[in-house]
Amino acid sequence: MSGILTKLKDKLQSYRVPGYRTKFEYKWTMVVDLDRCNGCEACVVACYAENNLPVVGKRDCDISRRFSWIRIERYIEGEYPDVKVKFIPIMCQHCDAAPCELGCPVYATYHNQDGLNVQVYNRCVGTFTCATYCTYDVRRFNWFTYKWDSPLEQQLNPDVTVREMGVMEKCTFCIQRIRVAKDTAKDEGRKVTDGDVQTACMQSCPTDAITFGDLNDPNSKVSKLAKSPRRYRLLEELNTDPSVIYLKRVMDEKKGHGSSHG
Amino acid sequence: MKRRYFLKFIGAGGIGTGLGMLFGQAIKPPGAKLIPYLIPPEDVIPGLANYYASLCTQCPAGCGVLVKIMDGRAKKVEGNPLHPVSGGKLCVRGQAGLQALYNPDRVQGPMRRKGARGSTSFEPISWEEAIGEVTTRLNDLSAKGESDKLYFLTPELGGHLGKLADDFMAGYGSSNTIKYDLFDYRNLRYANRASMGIKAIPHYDIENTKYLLSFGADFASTWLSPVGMSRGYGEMRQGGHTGRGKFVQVEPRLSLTAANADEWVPAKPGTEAVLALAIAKEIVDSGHYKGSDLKTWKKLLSPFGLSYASEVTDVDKKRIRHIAKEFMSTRPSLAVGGEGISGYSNGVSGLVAVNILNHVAGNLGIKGGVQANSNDLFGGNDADTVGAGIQTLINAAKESKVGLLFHYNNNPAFTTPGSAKAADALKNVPFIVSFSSFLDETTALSDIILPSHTSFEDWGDDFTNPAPGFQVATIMQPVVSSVYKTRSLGDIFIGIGKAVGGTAKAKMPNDTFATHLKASWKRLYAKDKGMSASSFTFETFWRETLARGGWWNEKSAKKRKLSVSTRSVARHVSKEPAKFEGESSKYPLYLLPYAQAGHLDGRGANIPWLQELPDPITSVVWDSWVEINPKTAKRLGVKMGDMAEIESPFGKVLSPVYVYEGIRPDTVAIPIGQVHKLYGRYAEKRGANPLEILPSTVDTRTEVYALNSTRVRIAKVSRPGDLVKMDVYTDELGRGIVQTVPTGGQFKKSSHH
Amino acid sequence: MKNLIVNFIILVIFVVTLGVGYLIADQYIGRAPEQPINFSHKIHAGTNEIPCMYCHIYAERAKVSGAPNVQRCMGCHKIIKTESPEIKKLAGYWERQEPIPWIKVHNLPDHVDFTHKRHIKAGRKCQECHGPVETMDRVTRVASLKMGWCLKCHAKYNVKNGRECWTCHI
Amino acid sequence: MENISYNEVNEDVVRTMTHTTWKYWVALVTCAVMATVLWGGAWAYQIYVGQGVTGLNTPTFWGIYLANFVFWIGISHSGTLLSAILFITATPWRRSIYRSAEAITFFSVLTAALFIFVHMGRPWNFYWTMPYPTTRQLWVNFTSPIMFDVFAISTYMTSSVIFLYFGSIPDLAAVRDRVTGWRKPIYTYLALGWRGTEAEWHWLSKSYTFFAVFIIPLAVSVHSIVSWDFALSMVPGLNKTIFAPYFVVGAIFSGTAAIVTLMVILRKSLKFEKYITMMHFDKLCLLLLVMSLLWSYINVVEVFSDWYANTSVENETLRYRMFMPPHSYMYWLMIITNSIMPLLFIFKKLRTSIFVCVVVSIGINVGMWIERYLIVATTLPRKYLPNMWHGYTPSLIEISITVGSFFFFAMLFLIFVKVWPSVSIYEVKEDIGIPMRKGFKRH
Amino acid sequence: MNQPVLGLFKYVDSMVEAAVMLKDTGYTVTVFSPIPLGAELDPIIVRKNYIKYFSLIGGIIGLLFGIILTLGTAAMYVLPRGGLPLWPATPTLLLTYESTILVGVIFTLMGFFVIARLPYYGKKRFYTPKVALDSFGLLVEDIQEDKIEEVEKLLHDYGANEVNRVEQP
Repeated sequence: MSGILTKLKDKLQSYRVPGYRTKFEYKWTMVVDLDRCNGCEACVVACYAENNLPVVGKRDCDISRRFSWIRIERYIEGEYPDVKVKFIPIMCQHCDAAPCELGCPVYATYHNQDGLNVQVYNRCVGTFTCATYCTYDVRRFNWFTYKWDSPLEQQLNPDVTVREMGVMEKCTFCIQRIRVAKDTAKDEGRKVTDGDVQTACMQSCPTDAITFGDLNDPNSKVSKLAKSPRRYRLLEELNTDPSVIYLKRVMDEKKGHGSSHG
Repeated sequence: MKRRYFLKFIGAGGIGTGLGMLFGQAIKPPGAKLIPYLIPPEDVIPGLANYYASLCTQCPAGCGVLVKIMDGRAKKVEGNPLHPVSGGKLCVRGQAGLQALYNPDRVQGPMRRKGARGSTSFEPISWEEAIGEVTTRLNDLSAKGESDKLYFLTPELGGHLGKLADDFMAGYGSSNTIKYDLFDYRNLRYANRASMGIKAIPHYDIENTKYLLSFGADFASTWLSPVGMSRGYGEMRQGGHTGRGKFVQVEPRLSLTAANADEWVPAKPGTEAVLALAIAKEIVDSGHYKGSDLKTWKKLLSPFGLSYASEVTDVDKKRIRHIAKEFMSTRPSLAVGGEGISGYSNGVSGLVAVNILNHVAGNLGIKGGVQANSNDLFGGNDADTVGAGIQTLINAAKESKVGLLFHYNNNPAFTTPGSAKAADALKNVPFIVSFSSFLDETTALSDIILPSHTSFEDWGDDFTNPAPGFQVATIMQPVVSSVYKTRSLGDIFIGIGKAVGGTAKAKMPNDTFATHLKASWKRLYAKDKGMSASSFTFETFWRETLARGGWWNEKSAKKRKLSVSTRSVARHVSKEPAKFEGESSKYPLYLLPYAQAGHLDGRGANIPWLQELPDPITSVVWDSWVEINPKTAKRLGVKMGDMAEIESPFGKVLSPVYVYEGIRPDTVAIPIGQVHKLYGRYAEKRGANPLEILPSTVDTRTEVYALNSTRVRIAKVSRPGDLVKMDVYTDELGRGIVQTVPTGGQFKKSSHH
Repeated sequence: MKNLIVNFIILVIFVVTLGVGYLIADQYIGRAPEQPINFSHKIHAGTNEIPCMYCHIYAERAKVSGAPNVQRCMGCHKIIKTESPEIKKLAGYWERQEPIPWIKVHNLPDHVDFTHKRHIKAGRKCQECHGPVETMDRVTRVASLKMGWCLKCHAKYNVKNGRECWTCHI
Repeated sequence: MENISYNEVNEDVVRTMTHTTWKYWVALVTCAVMATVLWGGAWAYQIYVGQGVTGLNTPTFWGIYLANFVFWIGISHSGTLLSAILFITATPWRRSIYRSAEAITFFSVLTAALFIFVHMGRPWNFYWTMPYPTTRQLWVNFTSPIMFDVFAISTYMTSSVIFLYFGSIPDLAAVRDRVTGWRKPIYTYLALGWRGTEAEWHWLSKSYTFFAVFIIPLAVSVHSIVSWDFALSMVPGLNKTIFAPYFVVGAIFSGTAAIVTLMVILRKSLKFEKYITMMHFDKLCLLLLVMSLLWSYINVVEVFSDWYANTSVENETLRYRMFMPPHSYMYWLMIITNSIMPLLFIFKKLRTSIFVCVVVSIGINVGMWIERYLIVATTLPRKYLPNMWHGYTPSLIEISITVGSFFFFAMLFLIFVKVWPSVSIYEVKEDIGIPMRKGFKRH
Repeated sequence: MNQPVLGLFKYVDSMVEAAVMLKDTGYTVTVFSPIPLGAELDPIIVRKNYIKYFSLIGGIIGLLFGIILTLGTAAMYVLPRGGLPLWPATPTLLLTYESTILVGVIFTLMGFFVIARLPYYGKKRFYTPKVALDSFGLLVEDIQEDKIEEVEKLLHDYGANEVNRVEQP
């Protein structure tokens, strides 16, 4: 009896909030350097190619049903000629305290041991709760059964499920690639090392704005970047504890020109 | 309960279960088939991806790519991490190239025209028949002694394919290979050769520069080598090893690249050259330039005084002086000139002005500046010369001097200005052979289509231009078996050449292009010391090269001194501003057609991913638009999304309005690439093509169309617009979404003065 | 009145058992489809004791175990038992250079990402899932291949992350 | 009501069940056909093609279906209020109207529950929201407000069905005694062999008290839980502590208004003037007035708390709701119907005017529907990241299903008045009084 | 056999008087009425409220059920949700609250059925439709053969409109 209780206690405590991420083997984290990002959207196409995202057409784009799991948000401020355009790539933030996970009634979205917010397509019943609760608007819904004009379907990545109608989906941090890396690492009897896993967006990013890795590994690139003084997280005041760390863009917000040198 | 009932219940239950089981078995799907390999390929494990190194041909930059192949299908294109240009990265168009391979609207086999020209009615024929017909035509032409009437219209053909085509043309007896791309770099080549005497496009070392001054170079999306330059940009900003570089963009429209700049200088269209020279004059006057020819420079630049420049360019005097001061004091600095300066009627002069600026600031031939490239390895590739251009072809066609036209992979009927009337001219050509894989506007005019492979199905190579300071040769190899009945362009030439016979046959020593390519590389291997030193035999070298994706040797980088002499540039320096068609009273707005990130000159318009990719700045999808400053829009009474009619002296087009703060009030801009009449289901009947209303002004030296050379007027039309843009709101509302830190502290680290 | 009720109850029982029967059929009755060639595992794996991996060459290395390629079959059957009508069928496929369209017995839904490699590397025997194939003339599915069946085994062997969804679904 | 005899009550009530005019059949068939076509047809199409036929989009994942869901749940509070609360407080005028009110509760909860399935992406997997042990070793997520809904609504539905049925047992027995033919066995079964002995009556009233006691907190919790569907999210404009009381008050408000409307119809069509008197309307309208004031107060508090907070997110939601067409039109219409029009009920004369009652109560229901619609349609399109903002316009399919739901409800209610004693026979008799030799003794 | 006698009264007070009288005499009386009678019947019988025990037991069982369901299954099926403990308080309270009410209601209903011995579809219990209309019935049982007429007379005397001998079911 006491054995069961101890086991239960371990089980229950192992998932409790404070610092639980450090207890597990990996903590996948993405660092996005906004000063490097030039808004070219190569990441968006990479994501389309990697994750079998459908193209929805003009009409559905018009009512905001575009599928990109990663999107570049642009904020334009100022008036001519002092115009500033700011880019920020936004993908699922894989919050440690994810509002979406609270909402799903059937446990189709949950937190895995690597700190990922996992979406289980075949469990989803489509109540939209997760998407409504998501504060970053990163969840996408399969409004229809999307079709690929033949032979475009030959491009579909067999490692990633083609989602059916009525299912919610979102950025997975390219979990299929994480799995391949883990599989290889297991074969070689080691841990996944820094650089083994490249998400599709990170891989394509020409300016190297996106870095992905294990935050639990103190020597990984993300761990080092995460200590940057420019670090911030999106809508941090909501306490969602995202796994995506942004590095602030270096720019002079104040109006006027000619005085921006030190 | 009565026993009778009990038995009934039991019976019902039993029958139910039985029927249910039968039903369950009956409706089970017959089962997927499990098709094994007949003979298993050696390097394939089912379900595991293989990566093959190849070359991206979506734009002329020549990035090395890895293609992910699973079960014989191309799944993804990624940058080749070993490749010095792409470095494992890839831009939108490169990645979307896959959808050109698997495009449902590809020409699926050789076809012969059935109906009238341009009626798109074709009948499929066999390859033998097609090549036979082309051969007959060629033989007819040469029998008449008019071999020279064969024209070959092509974009820059990289590497040995270009050479093979040249061989064929030479063997047949024609010298009329016309190279055309709407956004080729003929002006740049010409200007560089005129001012610095170099043939190959130099390496603009953005990575190591500290101060980048760009004149309309949209390198983040389209200019020159977007991937290589963006990599450099990232390193320049936060590379860590040099401190953060500063970036100033001179451009009338805030392009994607300008949006990333620290400062945006919206100079008046067509006056960028004046601004560059004014900055150069400031530098020369300040005593920064210490060359022996200081005096001649002073004299040459003397007309470009600050007050003159400020008046012409609409840029503050103080600001010009400030940029000049920063440009010379920040070492190394770099000025680049892109489409935004070469696209005017005085484009060559503008690019020469940028070279002068680099010269007087001392940026030529240094790390972080402009570095010379050589193309010794490939040796005298014609790609580096500026030969006859499209206008020659159009004129020849108009005068019925074209007897037979070979046409490959560019689309002059779409990508030439409307007033050049390229399509009409092509209709004069008696017989057109198209090697294009898509039924676009030009291919529709052809009499016979011999569809060629896409880059994923074909062999090939490219001697990357611009190279990153040393020579890069990238190999393209077929990574999938051809999706349709298409053939390699090289094989088509070899086939035709052999059928034609004579010298043309003699010039085709190999049976297939694959063997031809290998043989050619064997010659390179024998010639180049670096190559021969890297492997014992050619076979091992070839295998390694295919695996690596090409050949490059960083050690081969040669430091070459570059300089601009006053003598060579004097004739290009003039106070005369760029010419614009249309009187300013009648047509008050400058028109800037520009290459959109996704579609470039329109070739990406048939790719659904790129159509659905929001424009990086405006976020418009599946459409094109006209960018108008809010002040101008208010004056014209148009709102975001309204339809507007843009009229130039050469015609009018309809386009939805995008009200954009980042454009000069006296300027409007339209992206090029949409409104295809033909180009597959994803491209057709959408948006506005600004080329239709452009004058056919060319720089006679380079035959490059000056795209930014007309004024327009804009009127609202009552038709409702259907602009679809993904960002309805672009105001951050102070929510701290994109957080920033001021540049001050960042610059201190790097400042040397 | 009473008859009405009785009939109603009979109807209910019938409908319910129909469903139950369907589920039973789905869950517990193995598939044993007729194959294009009457291949017998009993002869090959049972009598002749050919190891599984000899033919299913990818099982250790990839997600799929891989049906043996025709070349491999012909490797032996060029000499052995060439007179048998079934082998003649095989030879016919080889001559026509056609792959044999075997029918899948163990068919998983699309959203399941099962990998043979990990299971073989963890020391599982083929028979644990596929049943005593070496005794079957025609391969019959012995397991339901449903998620509960998978999980039972994962629980039995105390698999690390054995109950995480992403272990099988991505 | 002393001038009505006991016998007459039985006769009147059973007459409504056995004597049917052609008008009734026309109404029933119309409602059934419209419900089938507008709801059933549209829903079938939606299931077949996908949720894409709706106007839902990426930030606005919840639309008119959720508004309908909350609306119908709100309507359901009528029964609880009139039946349970007024029973506990021994308010005599509840007796002739509570039965219909309870029926409204059941039918509207049923309609609301169906809307959960309507708005699901894969409704054929609805049973996955039930906690049942599976071989997959999967379990539902109890932290989800949707799970609270599943529990609360199924509990509420079960309890209100029991409440409705339990209170009707003596009446079903009375009906059993009067009907003949095919109805006889049905009501015999339904009446459970009720005889009306003193012991049965005793246990019935004791149990009934318990049901009433149980169902009041349940009703309050149900609507609080429905409010938490929204309030537990972090969406600006939804994440509010006041939502639970706001929803409960709104529910009682709209439920009462629905009862007023239905009572007028019932009174006219079934000739129940004797039982549903002007006194009832007077009281119900007073109740409406009180609820209106309460609702207005909470509404103002909600707006003020946003206004004082003065953050970008809250301001934007407010601005979007109050000042940006088309939602601003709806918002101010809601204020007129819900806060201003009920003020007419200050005057007794207007309280007892059937016309005014109908107009105002229908107005309130329209206003309350708008309130629910605005809750989803003006908050979700204005979440944190302005770049993703996108408005929401319901599609034809959604409107069709919404309209269909009203016909569905009407159909259920029409069936109800035919198969169930829609006025409580024994309680009306109680209302008449206990016959004593000295005359009637009133409770 | 003892044949029961049914007196139908128009007024409650006269019925109660008759019932008190008969009960005191030693007969078993059962009151039938179309409406619930409360305090009026106090002279005849005072009943204790047993329903509340059912409700209480139901409530407690529901409470335990809710707790076991939420906490127990959470321990059985470990569902990691980011930021939430595996045993979250609010849902536990809420679901327990709901299940308490649900099981409470069901047990109350059960309790009623058990105590009131319903449903009953047999024919062994006496019933006349008149008592569901406007008459208050008084069923007198355990009458010896010879006393029947006496009882009938008594009932008439106390004001019964109708007095019937009822068939012993």
